Amino acid sequence: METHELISAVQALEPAAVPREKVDRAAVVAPVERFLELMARLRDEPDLRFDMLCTHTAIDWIAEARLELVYCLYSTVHRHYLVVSASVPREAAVMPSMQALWPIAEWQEREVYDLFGVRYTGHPDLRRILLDDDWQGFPLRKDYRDDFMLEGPK
Amino acid sequence: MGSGWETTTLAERAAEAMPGSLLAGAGYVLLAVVGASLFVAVLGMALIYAERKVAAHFQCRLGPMRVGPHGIFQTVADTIKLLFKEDIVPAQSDRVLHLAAPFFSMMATLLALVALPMSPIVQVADMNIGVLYITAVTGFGVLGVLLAGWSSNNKWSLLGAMRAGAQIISYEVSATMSLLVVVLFSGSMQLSRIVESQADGWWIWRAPVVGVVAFVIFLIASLAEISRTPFDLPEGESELTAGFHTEYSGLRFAMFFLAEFVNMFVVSAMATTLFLGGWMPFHIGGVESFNAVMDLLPPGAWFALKSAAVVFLIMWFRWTFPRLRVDQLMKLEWKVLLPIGFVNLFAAATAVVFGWYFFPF
Amino acid sequence: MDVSRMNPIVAPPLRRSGFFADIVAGLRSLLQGMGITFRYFSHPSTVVTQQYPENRATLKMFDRYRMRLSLPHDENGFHKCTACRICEQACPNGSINVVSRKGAVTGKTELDRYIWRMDSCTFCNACVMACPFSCLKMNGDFECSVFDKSLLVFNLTRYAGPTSTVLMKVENPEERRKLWEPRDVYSGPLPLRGTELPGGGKTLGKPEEPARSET
Amino acid sequence: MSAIVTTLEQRIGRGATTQEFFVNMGPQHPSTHGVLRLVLKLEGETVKDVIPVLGYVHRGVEKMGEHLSYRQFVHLTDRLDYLSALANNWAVAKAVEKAAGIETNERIETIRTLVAELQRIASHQLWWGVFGMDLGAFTPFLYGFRDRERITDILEETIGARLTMNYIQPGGVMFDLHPDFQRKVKEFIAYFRPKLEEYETLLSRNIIAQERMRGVGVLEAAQAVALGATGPVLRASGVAHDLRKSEPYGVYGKVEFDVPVGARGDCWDRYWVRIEEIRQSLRIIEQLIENIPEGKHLLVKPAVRTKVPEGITYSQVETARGVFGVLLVSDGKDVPYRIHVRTPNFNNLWAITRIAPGWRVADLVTMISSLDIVVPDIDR
Repeated sequence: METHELISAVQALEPAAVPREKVDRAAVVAPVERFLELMARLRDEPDLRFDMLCTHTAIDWIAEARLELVYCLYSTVHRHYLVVSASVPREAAVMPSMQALWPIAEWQEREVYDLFGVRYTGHPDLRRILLDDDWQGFPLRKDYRDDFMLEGPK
Repeated sequence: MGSGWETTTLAERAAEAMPGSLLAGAGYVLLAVVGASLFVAVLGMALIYAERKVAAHFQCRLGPMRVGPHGIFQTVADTIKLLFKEDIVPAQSDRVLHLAAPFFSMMATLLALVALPMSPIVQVADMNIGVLYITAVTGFGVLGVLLAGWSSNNKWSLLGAMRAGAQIISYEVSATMSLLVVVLFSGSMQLSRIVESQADGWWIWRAPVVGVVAFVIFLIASLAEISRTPFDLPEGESELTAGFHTEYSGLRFAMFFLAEFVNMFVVSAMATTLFLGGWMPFHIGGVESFNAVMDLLPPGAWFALKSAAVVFLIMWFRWTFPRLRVDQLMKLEWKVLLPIGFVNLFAAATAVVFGWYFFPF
Repeated sequence: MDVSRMNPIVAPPLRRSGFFADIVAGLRSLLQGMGITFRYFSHPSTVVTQQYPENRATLKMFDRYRMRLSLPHDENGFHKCTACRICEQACPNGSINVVSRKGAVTGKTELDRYIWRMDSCTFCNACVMACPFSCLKMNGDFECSVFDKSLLVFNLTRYAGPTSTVLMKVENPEERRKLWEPRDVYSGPLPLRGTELPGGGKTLGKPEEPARSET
Repeated sequence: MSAIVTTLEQRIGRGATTQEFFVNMGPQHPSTHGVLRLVLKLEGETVKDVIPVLGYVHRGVEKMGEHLSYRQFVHLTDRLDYLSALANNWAVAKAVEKAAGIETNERIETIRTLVAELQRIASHQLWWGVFGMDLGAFTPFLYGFRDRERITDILEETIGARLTMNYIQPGGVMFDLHPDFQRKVKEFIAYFRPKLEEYETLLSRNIIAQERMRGVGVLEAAQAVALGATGPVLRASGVAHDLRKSEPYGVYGKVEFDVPVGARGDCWDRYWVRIEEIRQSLRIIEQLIENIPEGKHLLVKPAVRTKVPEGITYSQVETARGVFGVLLVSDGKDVPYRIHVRTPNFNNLWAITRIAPGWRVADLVTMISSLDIVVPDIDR
């Protein structure tokens, strides 16, 4: 499916979804409230069939005090991509877990939790995955500092 | 038989000398003890060196090249290193058993060496139940492995030990089954008489077909008994790190290592004795001129050559084959080797009854 | 995109045929494998091992091999570095430190010390690529192991002063000499633990290379 | 205390019972291919559960990337999946080129394809050797390395490094091909084809190896997709998903090759797919090596810090282990605002938690090896 077709297909499922600008492939921003339902339908809708969660990560837009959670979906049936994103506030980053839809989300979400501090509701085992269990802070947040960090090059 | 070989053993000579002079008797015993220890140490080092070199050349490498010309003193250096290394006993281990386990393994190996006829005159003790004895004492080695695995208080070691226990006990059956074929044909359990019975041809080919089958089964089963690849599950490096001897270091590790390699020799020597004519030169019944040429090499050299060939075969297996899985190992034993072994034994018995073998006398 | 354009070829199944057929086929497969290993065993010419310290005379790295950063000095002993710091900025992990100074005579910026930390270098070649004057080079001197990490900090310059282009414009050797000032091979930052350099700071067989600084 | 004793007695009275126990496989274990830790729940030898514990070589590549220019970031990807460093470089280069609109020429793309395919072969050779070793045969390990050395030498001559190449740059490749490259690659292909047959005889046709692989660790297609597995692991499950075909980059669109897929998704299929991929890579190289187009090898000045316009770019390549993706978020500066790498091994690893239960420890080793894990790629 072409980019605009995909976007309109998603908007048919979720009217509140708006296309995300400046992404090199079909991308939408969806509201957090009905996110899980949207994702479930994206996975199961016969025209869409996004059966693979390619990657999931977050972007810390510190200036706007929000974390943008990015889900890159892929369909091995129709061979198309879709980037779905949702924004959660930085200080209260809570997101429904996609673990029931794509098992891989369990670990991808653990990684995002580990590095960004997003809390996933309904996640069976939300622990740190890459860092030590007693690590303080969430390193990929832009305001993260610790004693060992060097200044970036000018 | 009428081969004309005179066989004497050290035990016999000691017994002969004993009434005459106690000192001479004791001398023979001392000779046996010192000789055996030296023999085991040198043999172990030679085998380890050989293994490393053979492995290297199978793998397009050179192997040890640094210590001495072509690295021949490498194993000596390694042995010295192992002797001086700290002997670590894990804190939570069963200390006494942990310390004792390597000796059990070593003991089994040494006891097996006692009965091997290496030449008409080099044999420590020639028992009339030699075959049975060897089977018994090699089975004893599993005790050391089990104790080592249990006493280390390490789960990997325990897994290795349990594998070893199951494996060695299972494969005893097949090994014995194939030994019995030779016992049937030669009509004796005494190792020297088994060797003498092969004056006209080795049992591997003189016993038609059943000899070869028995030899193959014996080789496979013995490989499993001494835990060599493809049956090295008890220590399967990629699975159990080092299996039962994970927690061993220094001298005690060296003893396991030595026992493993000398076991390989014991198996080769047994295969040689039973199937390949032992120290008997290569004879073809009735062709006297050919036999005379073969007799030029002394019997001891024949034994060494044949054993070395089998050792090489075992190494060759090790550096070619992957490892079996536990259940496949058991399947191979109980579903393949054992039925074939039974049928083979039955066929051998039939052959003996009807005299169906080459060069009957 | 339809699947047929992928030209998928499907894995052949592993079949079992029967008790005896499997045993025979299995033994055959084992013997074939043994044949392969034996071929190598019986052909010592297939050995690929290189006896390293013995073959040092013949062992040559490829020209592009990236190991030690060097600042080649020309036949007059002059380098071309203008201390522009582009390499310093190109370095992803801060392994390069270009210390510049105002020339005592010329009054322009010139290179004082070129400090390269091999201990943090990832040999990514970015500095060599970035250098607009092509005055850096990675060479194949791979024998760099030392017992002390602090010995892995090198000073690549043999003198402080202007580039070779500037120096060669000056015709009088006496005048030239006034423009540069030799840098002791040990004049880099002070050693972390006061380690002495073994062998006078020279690495194996490369006397023309700038010696390591005593950091 | 007495309660425990009595229950034990009762158990013994009822007959032998078994007890599940936990054992740590790793971080130092010969078969975890690095510092990966698997907590195993075992019942005897049977694996009940596998819990991977990661992070022993976590280096924070993504955080580092936020402080490095795009060109500088490339060299960090060498250190993720070090066996397909070139493909990883390519993924970053591709992302930056796409985002910044840098055009490349035919020669650059051909060189990239060639070296990436060479490295795919090298990676599979190494995998083959290690797989053999994990099955207990040590010799394949050395044969694999011996033949891999040839490729490493070819690449070293052109690139100057053996493992962490940092060769493919945004806007081109670091060096032009070495004059000897074509000749040596042809020599290598002539050398390696018979060797591949030896590989087959030594391991693929070996009855013990076949028995160890047959039906072990079946990963079904739907499960593999849902677990985000890619590369040979996914293809062995029967899903013909290969980026080189489905969205051709480089010059993959112009060469002929087949995509090997498995029928059942067991270890044998994963094994076979990789062996067949070596053949297909050789085919690709053979088609390309004869006429490499002329042109410049680097179109962007190396000292320039490329500025990427604002936006998100996701680009991915097919490495030897699967899909390596780079999610590049730019705010218009010369350093990324956020750079995320989607590594194939991180996503492939979790298949082990689904396929291992019920099999034995020895099979677990086979399965890990058949997933072809590179730990730094998991931990980033």
